[in-house]
Order: sequence, then structure tokens, then C-alpha cells
Amino acid sequence: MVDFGFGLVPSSRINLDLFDKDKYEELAAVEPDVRICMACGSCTAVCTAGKFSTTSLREAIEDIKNAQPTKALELLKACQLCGKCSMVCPRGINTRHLILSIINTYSIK
Amino acid sequence: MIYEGKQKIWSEYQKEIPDDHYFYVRSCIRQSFFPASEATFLRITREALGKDIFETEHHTTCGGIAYHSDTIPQETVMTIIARQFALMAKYGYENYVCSCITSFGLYCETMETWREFPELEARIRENLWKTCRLEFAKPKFLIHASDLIYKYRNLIAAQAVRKLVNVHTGEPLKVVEHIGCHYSKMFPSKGVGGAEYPYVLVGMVEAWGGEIVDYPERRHCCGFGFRQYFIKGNRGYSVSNTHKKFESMEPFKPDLIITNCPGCPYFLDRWQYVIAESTGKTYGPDGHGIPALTYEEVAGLVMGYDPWDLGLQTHQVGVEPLLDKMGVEYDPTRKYLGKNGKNLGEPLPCACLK
Amino acid sequence: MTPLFHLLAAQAADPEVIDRIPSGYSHFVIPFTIGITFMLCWIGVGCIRLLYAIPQADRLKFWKSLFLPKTIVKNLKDLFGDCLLHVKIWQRKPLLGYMHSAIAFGWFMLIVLGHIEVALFVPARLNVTRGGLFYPIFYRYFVWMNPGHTTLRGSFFFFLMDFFLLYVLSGIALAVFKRFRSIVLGMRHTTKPSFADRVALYSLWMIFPLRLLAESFTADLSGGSFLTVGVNHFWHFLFGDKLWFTPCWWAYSICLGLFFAAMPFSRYMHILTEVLWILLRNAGIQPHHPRKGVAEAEIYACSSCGLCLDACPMNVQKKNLKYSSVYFIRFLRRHNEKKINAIADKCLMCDKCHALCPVGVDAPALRRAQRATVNNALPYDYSYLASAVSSGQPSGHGRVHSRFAAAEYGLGPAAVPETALTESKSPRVLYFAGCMTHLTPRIIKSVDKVFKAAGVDYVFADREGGICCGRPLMLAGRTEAAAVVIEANKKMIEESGCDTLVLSCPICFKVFKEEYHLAGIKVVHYTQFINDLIISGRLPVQKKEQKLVYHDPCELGRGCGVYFEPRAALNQLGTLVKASKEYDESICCGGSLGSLTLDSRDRSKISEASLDSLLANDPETIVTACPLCLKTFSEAVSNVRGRDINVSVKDFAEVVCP
Amino acid sequence: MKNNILIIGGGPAGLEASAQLQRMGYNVILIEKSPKLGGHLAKWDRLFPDSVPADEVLGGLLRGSEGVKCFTDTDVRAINRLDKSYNVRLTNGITVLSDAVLVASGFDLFDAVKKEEYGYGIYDQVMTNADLEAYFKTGSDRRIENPGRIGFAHCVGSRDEKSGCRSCSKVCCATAVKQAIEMKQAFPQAEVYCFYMDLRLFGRHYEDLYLKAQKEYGIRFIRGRLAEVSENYDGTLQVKAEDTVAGKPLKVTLDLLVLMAGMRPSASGKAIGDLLEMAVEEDGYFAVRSGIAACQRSPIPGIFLAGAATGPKTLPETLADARAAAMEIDRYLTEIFPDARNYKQLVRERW
Repeated sequence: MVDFGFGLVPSSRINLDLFDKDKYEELAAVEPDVRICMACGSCTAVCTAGKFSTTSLREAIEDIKNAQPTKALELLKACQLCGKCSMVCPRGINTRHLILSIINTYSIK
Repeated sequence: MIYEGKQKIWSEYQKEIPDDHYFYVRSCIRQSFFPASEATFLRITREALGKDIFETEHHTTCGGIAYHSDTIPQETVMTIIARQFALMAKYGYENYVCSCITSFGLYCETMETWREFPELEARIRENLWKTCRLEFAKPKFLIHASDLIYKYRNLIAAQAVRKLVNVHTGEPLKVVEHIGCHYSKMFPSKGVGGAEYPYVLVGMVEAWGGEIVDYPERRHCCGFGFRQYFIKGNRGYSVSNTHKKFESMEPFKPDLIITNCPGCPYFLDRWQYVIAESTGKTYGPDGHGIPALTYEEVAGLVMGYDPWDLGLQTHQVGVEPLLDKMGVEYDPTRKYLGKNGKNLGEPLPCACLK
Repeated sequence: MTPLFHLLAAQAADPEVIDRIPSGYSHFVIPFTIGITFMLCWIGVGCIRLLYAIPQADRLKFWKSLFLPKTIVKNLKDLFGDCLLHVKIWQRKPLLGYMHSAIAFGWFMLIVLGHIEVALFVPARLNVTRGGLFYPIFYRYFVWMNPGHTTLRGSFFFFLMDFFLLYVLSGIALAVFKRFRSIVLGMRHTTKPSFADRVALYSLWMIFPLRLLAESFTADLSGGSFLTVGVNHFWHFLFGDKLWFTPCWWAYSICLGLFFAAMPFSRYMHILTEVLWILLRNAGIQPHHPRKGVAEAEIYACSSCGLCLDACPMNVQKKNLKYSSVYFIRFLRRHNEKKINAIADKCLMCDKCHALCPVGVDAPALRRAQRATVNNALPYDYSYLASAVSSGQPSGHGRVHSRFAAAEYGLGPAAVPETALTESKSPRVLYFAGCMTHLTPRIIKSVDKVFKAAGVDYVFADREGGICCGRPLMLAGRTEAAAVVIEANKKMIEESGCDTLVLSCPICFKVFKEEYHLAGIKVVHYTQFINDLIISGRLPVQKKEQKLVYHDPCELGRGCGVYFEPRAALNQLGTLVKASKEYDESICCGGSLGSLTLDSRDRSKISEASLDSLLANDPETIVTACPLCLKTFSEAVSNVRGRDINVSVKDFAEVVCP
Repeated sequence: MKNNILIIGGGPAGLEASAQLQRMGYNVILIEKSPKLGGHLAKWDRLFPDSVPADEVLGGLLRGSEGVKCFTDTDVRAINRLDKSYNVRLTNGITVLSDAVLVASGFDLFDAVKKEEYGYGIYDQVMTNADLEAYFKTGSDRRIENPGRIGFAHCVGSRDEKSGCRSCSKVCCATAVKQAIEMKQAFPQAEVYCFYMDLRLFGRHYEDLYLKAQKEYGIRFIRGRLAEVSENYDGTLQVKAEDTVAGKPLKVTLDLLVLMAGMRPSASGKAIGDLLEMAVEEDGYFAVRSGIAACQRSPIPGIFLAGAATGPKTLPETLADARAAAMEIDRYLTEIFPDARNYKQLVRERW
């Protein structure tokens, strides 16, 4: 193989064809609230850890639905489970359990 | 795919193309990338069709590459363009035909800008007089050279010695058409067939017996992207663009790519080599690539011109399998001989791309 | 044994009691013997296995505790109080307490007295090889009263035995009655018995009536007192002289055997496990695993009495009964992994079931341990805490706090005491609001007002937002991650140089108090701190015409035992009325962070129940001392449908300094 | 004397207004250009948000307007204003002298072919909301054969200056959510995506519908306008959009794409408007006397408007608008019209 000093760049495009439906259904079975997020961002706005680190439950849910679970896990690593997000969520999502369930479902065990 | 649906759209994007008396300006880069293409254009239009095509050695670059690389002010580029137009008027022409898509887009853009901002036009008029002592003029018709071949596609088909057909199977060749982004994406009404389903090359292929392949990434850029290519650090993006197109067209197994832009055939051709040599992936059968030709080269082939006279040896992807399919007779020993019979020098063999 | 025998023999030439059946054996004892042997083997093996599963250090601690005078006293007190007399149930529900103690203490006494009788009259039979296992149980079958030789001592025992039998029977009668009308005994919900439970339960119900039957049939032979002899006369009246007593003794033995055989699989295992659990509990050993070691003793000590059913705030909705501690423990016993996790996650961790449990089973701790099995190993990355703590937190030197934007909570510049840190006479006070308090800025504002009014110089540790205290992580079973957060906060606090840490959030308070081990720093809840300010006269207060009710936040009351101080302070401010459930029976507001899966609709039902309790005596203001309770009640009061509630919800500090 | 009232358009607005006016005792003449009454409602299967069958609603409207003189397949050939009334010549040869004219010409569905990049009429697997309703009604469509992935593109021809419509068509969001649920009911295994710019679910029960779509049907809502559609080798569609919430471009392969074609002013209504020289606003819908206080009065005395002729409306809004127009006509015909002497002054003061 020839090294040209440049090469193919991995795409940042979301490819929904890669979405793992079974895994998602597994998550939705333990925490159905994952379905009802409407991406308002309240959780991210109040996040205790978000002040110091890049973390966003809203984004993580989005990443899960966008077939990018690794990104979601990376975002949720900083969570301290303080629960502020659950207090502000307009849809009443059990955010703490959702966070734990995402990590639990998508972490490679 | 519903063909009638496309026809309906094509019928809404028809462009008036004058019959004769054209002022022709060449492309900066095509002359070095595919040097015989423009010569073939002149040969077909002048010799085969008997049209009046005027050329002058006084014309320059349109400034497009510099413009799209953000290295030249807009007023400067507009003044260059005004000078081109002034030359046309000076030699008594009003039908401006350009060989380059970048130029074509830039001319369209400039003329639209002048229309929207007459004060800018006035300033350019002044600039032109101050710098070149030339009278400002605007073409009556602005035409891309492929528009002209499109217009005469049926006349060419009438004179053709062969069709875009696989002589062994009798099947029409599967052709991918790639339109330069600046042809109609900016101003859909300026191109034949509009922006979503351009007809300019489709019309040629259909007239010459080929079959068009419509693949998902048809609209995608070839990967040139000016700054993406010029800066080595960005070339990964350029080649990735091309890669995306090839991945998309691969299942359709095209025999040929036809293009109407200076950069596109170059990148669709050369990046096949880079992809092959850096990843091992080739897109034609048996380790071959997919030949990416200009429309003049394709026209020349159906007209029965010698492939080496058409400059097909300057392509990275070997054209021999295509020539075999079309039943074109060629002398392999002459491939790398110049017009004067002197050896041009042969490229080293590739590891992956045949 | 022999000297006693001789002594007795010497006292009376003609024995009072004659061994009626010389072999000391009859076939009917077989069912009982099998049952009790099986049970004893089971429990023996279980004890060894259990003790083996306890970590070495804990085991050592356990053995040592058995010899410490202080624990010995406590053990004896708890064993009698909890296992036999059921003092804790008596205190709350006297009739229920009577029922439990009647069965437990009554039966215990029957066994003890039975053995004393054997020891006194036929001591040789105590030897296991001579039927010591069953003989004392069926004593009345095997002996014959020597007529005319009955002593006062003998009659005394006859009386005692009949008395306790009657006592037990009264308990059984209540128990049977409770099965059908539990509410009379103060229980709204009772546990649904499992199959083994039913076998043991019906056996238990049958044992004592059968015993009465059996002993009464033989009362004219082996003696008895007011009950058995009385019934015996009745039988003679009915059936004449032909009394077929053997089938009764068989039935009695079978019921006993069945009961003991079913015991290891039923709730009645608690009768024996409780003893071990009390010893382990008093030794101060904590469970590390939801099913192994101490936890095993704990879950087998659960009597499935179902008192936690009514205690659980979730059970305002019947569908949530299945998440109660009693079922959690039942599924733990059954190793039903899926159900265990669902139940463990649902709990609000309000600790009420623990507070009300007659045997002190700490089900919330077991639930935390269960959550840990799922959540503790999940990845986390708190590397950002290093930079978080070093910037934006008070360093203790200079006036870091003056950098903070004081305007954020509408606090004027005066709120930030510029001279606080230098040579102040008053102790340096650090106030940590916590995450949740930042969602209820009125607490922050009021605390500031109070501190200003009392002239307390304080530094606001997390004015710009801090990091979490770690308690929510612990509640979710993420103890390892919690340790990292705790360490970071601890560093910040220790470096601040404060000597008093004031917290307005009970969640923070509990974890700071229990897990931080802040040497030389007094950790107080603001209710305590403000009460002290009032007592010391630093904070002048005026009693107003207002009817207040105080809600005990779970983590503050049951969690940290702070009941007195907030009430003492509120008594200075207005008339404090009672809630229908308060102190350790206070109902969770529903907003608890403890539950991971309870949804918002279920939560609002709990809030309603809690509000109902608080509104029992028509207060004007509900006062609470927890940001979560405050937020939950504030929203719930406005959402209660179909009711005209005219009550305001205020934070403790708001009431102190309106 | 019974006044003649001509109602142009036999859709829900025309039917409801004719029923009300007939009840008030007027002589109502209803004309409809197509062979069937009911307008778009007749082509719809079920209605959001509660999935009421469209036939049921239409049946009610038709029953209510029984007895109204009704000409189908009829258009207006010419119209001229007399002193107070209108002389209307119909295409069926009849001439009506009408004291008031109600224009209830409704809307046309946006011609989805105009959004070339979506490939309607070019790619096999692209259809419109109307096509899907037809499928729900008839149960057959060559494009629908157990689709595994279905996409709904909101705002096709709405909120799009390029296709000549800046404003929102109001009903498409709720329709899309409704249709998405219906498709999921029909094909429970399918993945359903809705590509939206803003979800404008403003009405009562609409948010519940949205929540139900997410919670019970697992429909995925992607915030981002569909950018381009192309056809794969196997005939499936490749669609591209940006997930603007994630801030990343997105692509997905679909078996079926449903375009939520928006509302455009009715072309035949426009022709009638031209005959009357009625003013239209920039958005192409008829201008009203006052957008707040007099939405059913046109600037021309005696000409009234109802329904989607004055802009996109939901069905209940259209019906309420029709009833309001009936009231307005009644007021005009009793308070202004009969007073021949002061007519002009009254019009000046009260129109």
C-alpha cells in the first residue's frame, strides 16, 4: 500500500441504517422513558457535572437513537447521578435510571 | 425510477442555445489534464458540424480558481471576466462559449450580481476602461461547451460510426453522468435539465445509444472542492468525497463515467488510483477501474476518432477494456507515442489498479 | 443429671410422676422428630455457611461482640424485647403486639417450662439418647400422675403450662381473625403467603388447639390445670370413659413435624434466624452483598409480618404493594434476579420500613446492596473533578468568595462578609447548598437572610454550583463512584479551613455526616444550626399567629434522627400542629431521589398522601427542611385536583426569616 | 322574501355554511366544480387527533345540508355586480341572482413534484399524504408492500419560500403524526421516522398524539428538513437530512417516503377571485376585511369567505369559520341589505 500522506477520512455522518433495534428495545424494556424525550435540553442546562465536563443526557439519548452508542457512553461517564435533571424534565423522565440503563445496556461487558 | 417523471422535469428546464457564431474560451486546467478534449471539441464543431467557432490567444483565466480559493477580491475577478466579454464583443461575437464549468458558474454568478447590483456593474465598467481601455459588453448567450455538444448530439449521432453499446452483448453501455457542481446547482435555469436531474449529458448518452445509471450519490461533488484539494492536509476530504461516490455507484456496475467539468474527470480518475493503492479497492471488474471520460472524448469515440488522438492515454484508469467493449480498434504500441511519433514516456505499473 | 434425680427421689419416696411408658417412646413422635431434625440440620448448616460468608474481619468482630458486656446487655434486651415480647409492635399497635408476643413468648414459655418439668420429674429423659429431643415436648403423654402425691410444685407447673397454652391460643385466635379482618389489628395490608408459608401457617394454627385436645384427653392420667382438666371433664361428659387419645397425639405430632419441616422455606424461619440477626446487628456488621453473609441472616430474620406494607408510602396505590420490602426479601430468598432488580430500583429509600420493622431489618440497605450488584461496576470518569475543585471553590485563603457573582441569587454585596476569614471570634462557617438547593433559590436566599440577621459570617461553598455530595450515587448503589466525589468534596471542605459545615439539604447532610469523616469540623443541618442561634439569642425571633405543620424529610428524620431541633425552632415562631403521621412515621413527599424507576404519576399519588397527612389539623403553612420536599410539595399543592387547598409551602429558613 | 345566497365550493366550509343558512331560512345555492361533494374531506380516511372516520364527519355535513340546491360539476362562468346583488352565470347554463356570495373555495394540496429533490413522480417509493389516505381508504397502493422503514417528510411546500409558500400549513404536523401511527399500526415491525423543522402541535389532544407516537409506537422524530432523496440499486430510497439537534448530517435507507404536502390557495378559487377582482394577499389566499374582527368578510360588500380560502385551517376551524360566515351573511342580509335608501352609507359604516 502506498502512503500518499493523506487518505480516506472517517465520516461523521449519522447512518441510521446502523441502528441496533434489538439493543434499543432492550433498553426501552428496562426504561421506556427513553422514547419520550423531546430534546428540550433542560437536563443539560441544569447538569451539575455539565459545569465541568462535556455531558448531556439529551445528546446521549440522541446518540443512542442515532446509532452512536459509544458517544453516548462517553457523555454519560461524567454523570454524578445528582438528579437535578429528573427534577426539571418536563416529561417526567426517570433520568437517573435512564442514565444507568443506557450505560448498563450499551457498555461492553 | 419513473422515467416519465424525469422527462416532465427536463421539459421545464430548456435553455436557448444559438445556432452558430461562437466565441470560445478554453479552460486553464483541462489543457493539461486532458489536453485533447478541447481540440476534439473544435474538431467536431468546426470540421464535422461546420460551425463558426472563434478563438483568441488574448483571453486569460477567468480567475475562478483563485476566486474559489479565496485569494482574489471579487471586483478583480469581475474585471477579468469583463475583459473576456469585451474581447468577445471586440471580435464581433455575442455567443460566449466556455470550456470550463468553474468559469461558466462564475460567469453566471457575475452576470446575476451585475443584474442585482447595477452600481457594481458600473464600477466594473470603469475598472475595465481604466485597466484595459476596453468597452464593457455582456454576452447575449452564455453557453457551456457541453450545451453545444448537447444541442448537436443528434447530428453527431447521425455521423457516428459506433454507438455506446457493448458490441459483444449488444447491450447498451451503462454510463454514469457527472455534472460539474457549478453547471446548474447555483442557477438551475441556466443548465439543460435543471439542477436535480440535469439532462445535458443524459441527452448525449441517450442519443449515442448508452444507458444512464442514476445512483444515490449522483448529486455529490467529485471531491475537487478547490481548497480541499489544493492543501495537502485537506486532501483526505477530497478523496473521501470521491470514495463516497464510487461506493454508491458500485452496485450499478457502470462501464463508463462521462463528465462535463475540468476537475471532475480528473478527480474521478486519479482518486481511483489513490483509493486502489491505499486501500486496495477497485471499482471496475477484475481490478480495473471505471474510465472517467470527458464528453468530448466520448463524442470523439462515437465519431470514430483514434483513441490515442483523443488523449485517452492520459487517463490513470486504463481505457482498453472500454475500447474493447465498444469494438474500437486501437494500436497498443502507439499508446504512449506523441503526435510526432516520439515516446512520451510510460507510467510505472500500479500495485492494485490494473 | 443423676444428683438431681437422687435429690428428688430422696424428697418423696413415692414419686409424684411415674414414667408411664418405660421405653419413653411411641410411634407418633416420628413426624415431629423428623421435622425438627430436618429443621435443626438445615439451620446448623445454614449458620456455618452464613458465618463463613462473612468477611474475616467482620467475623472476628462478631465473636468479640459476644463477650463485650455492653453488647451482651443489648443482646439480651433485644432478644427478649424483639424476639419474644415484640415490644416494637406493642408500641405502635398493641393488639398486634399482643398477638405476636402471645404466640412467641407463650410458645417459648411452654417449651422452657416443659423442659423444666422434665428436668424436675424425669430428668433422665433429657438425654438425647433417651428421647431428649421429643420427650419434653410430649411429656404429658409419657407420664402418669401418681394420684395423691401431687405437690404444690407440680400443680404450679400444671397451672403455668395451662396458662401459657391459653395465652398462645388467644394469640392464635387473633392470628386467625387477622387473616380475615386485618384492619382491626391495625394492618391495612397483609402479606400474601407463599405455599410453604401456608403449610407452616395452617400447621401453626393447628398445633395449639391439637395440643389442647391431646393434653386434655390425657389430663386425667398425666395431670393438668384449669384448662386441660376442665376440658378433660367435658370430654368425659361427652364420650364417657372411652377416650381415644392416640390419634390426637398423632395429629399434634404431625402438625409440629409439618411446621418444622416447612419452616426453612417459610416466613417462620425468622423465629430462629432473628436471634442470629440480632447478634450480628448488635455487633455492628454491615451487609456487603444483598444475599450473602449478614444479609442472609437479615433476610431470613424477616418474619413477613407485613408491617412494612402499610409503612411504604408507595402503597397508596395497590399496584405498588409488590415492591414492598417484604416481597423484596422474599424474592431475595428465592434468587429471582429479574424481580429483585425491579423491586430494588423502585424503592424511594425513605427508610420507613426499616424504622418500623419489628426486627430491624434494614431493607433499604439491602436494596442499595442489590443496586450495587448492577450499578457499582458501571464505568465512570470523574477526572474533571481535579480541576473542578481547585477552581471556583473556596480555597480558604484570601477572599475567593468575593469573586463570585453575588447577584445570582439576588443577594446584595453585603451577603458576602469581607472580613469573615481573618480574625473573627465566631467560628468559621461554611455553607454548602448542594445541587437540589440550587433548584430552589428561595432556600439560599432565606438562609442568607437568617445568617445576616444573626450576624453569622459564612462562606458560601457552592455559590457558583458545586459538585454532588455523593449520596445520590450511594443510593443508586454506586459506592465506588461516590467515594471519588466524596473525596473531592472533602478536599475542598478541609482546605476551606472552616470549623462548622452547615447544610440545607438533608441528602447532603446524611452523607457528609456519615461518610466524610471530617476531622475537627462540625457538620450540622441548618435546622440544628438555626435552632442553636435562636437558643443562644443570636437570632431574635418573634412568635406569630400562624399555624405551622412540620414535615420530617426522610433523610433528616429517619436518616439522621433530627426531629427535635426544627420543631423546637418552629415552636418559637408559631403554633405547631401535628400531622397525622410524623416523626419516624412521616410519609415521604414522593420526590425522593431514592427511587430509580417510580414514575411521576405514582410520585404525585405519594405527594398527595403525604399532603393529606400534613393537612390533618388545618395548618396554614407546611414547613419542610429539604429542597426536594419543598419543590415537590410546592408543585403538588397546586396540582391536587378537586380540592380547595389554601396552604403555603415554605422552607424552614423562610419561616425563620420571612 | 327569501334571499338567494350562492355558495361557491362544496367542501366542509360550503356544506356547513349552507346547512346553517338553510336553517335560517335563506335560499341557498351550492355549486361544486367536481362531481362529488366533500372536497378533500371526501378523500381522507381518518381525522386527527382522535382518528374519527372522515366519512362520519362528511356524512354529518351532508345530512345537515340536505335540501340545499346543489349543482356539482359546476363552476362560475361570469359574475357581475348589480346594484346590491350579484348576477352569476354558471357553467351549466343557469344564472343565479344572488344577494350574497360565499366563497368557500378551499385549498389545493401542494404539487409535490415541484420539490424536485424529493423525487415525487420520479422515484417509485415516494408518495404524498393524500396518496397514503387513499391507501388507507382502499387498502391498496403499489408502493406499499410491508415496508420496513418509513419516513415522513414534514413541511413539503410549506414554510419554504423556494416553493412559494412562506407560511405554515397548520395541519401537516398532526396529520404526519397521525399517519405515522397508522402506518405503525398497520406494520408494527416498521421503523418510522418523522423529519420535522418544528412540531407545531398546538391543538387540544395534539400533544397527546405526539406523546403517544413516541411512547407507544416508538416513532422517531428527527429535527431537520429532508434535504435530498435518491434511489438505491434495489429501489429503496436513500434520504439525507441534518439532525439539527445532534448537529450532524444524517442518512437513512427507506422503503417508503411520505411527503406531507401542504396547503396552497385553490387555483379554481383564484379564477373566481379574478372574476370578482377580489384581493389576494402575498401568500395567495384571499384578503379579508379584518384579520381579527371580520375574517369572514371580503373587502367587497356582499362577498363572504369561509374555510381555507382565507388561509390554512384545521377542520374544526373551518367548520367554525363557516358557521361564523353564516352569521355574518345573516347580519348583512337583515341589517344592511334590505335598506335600499341607506344601503351605501350602511355599507360604509358597517361592512
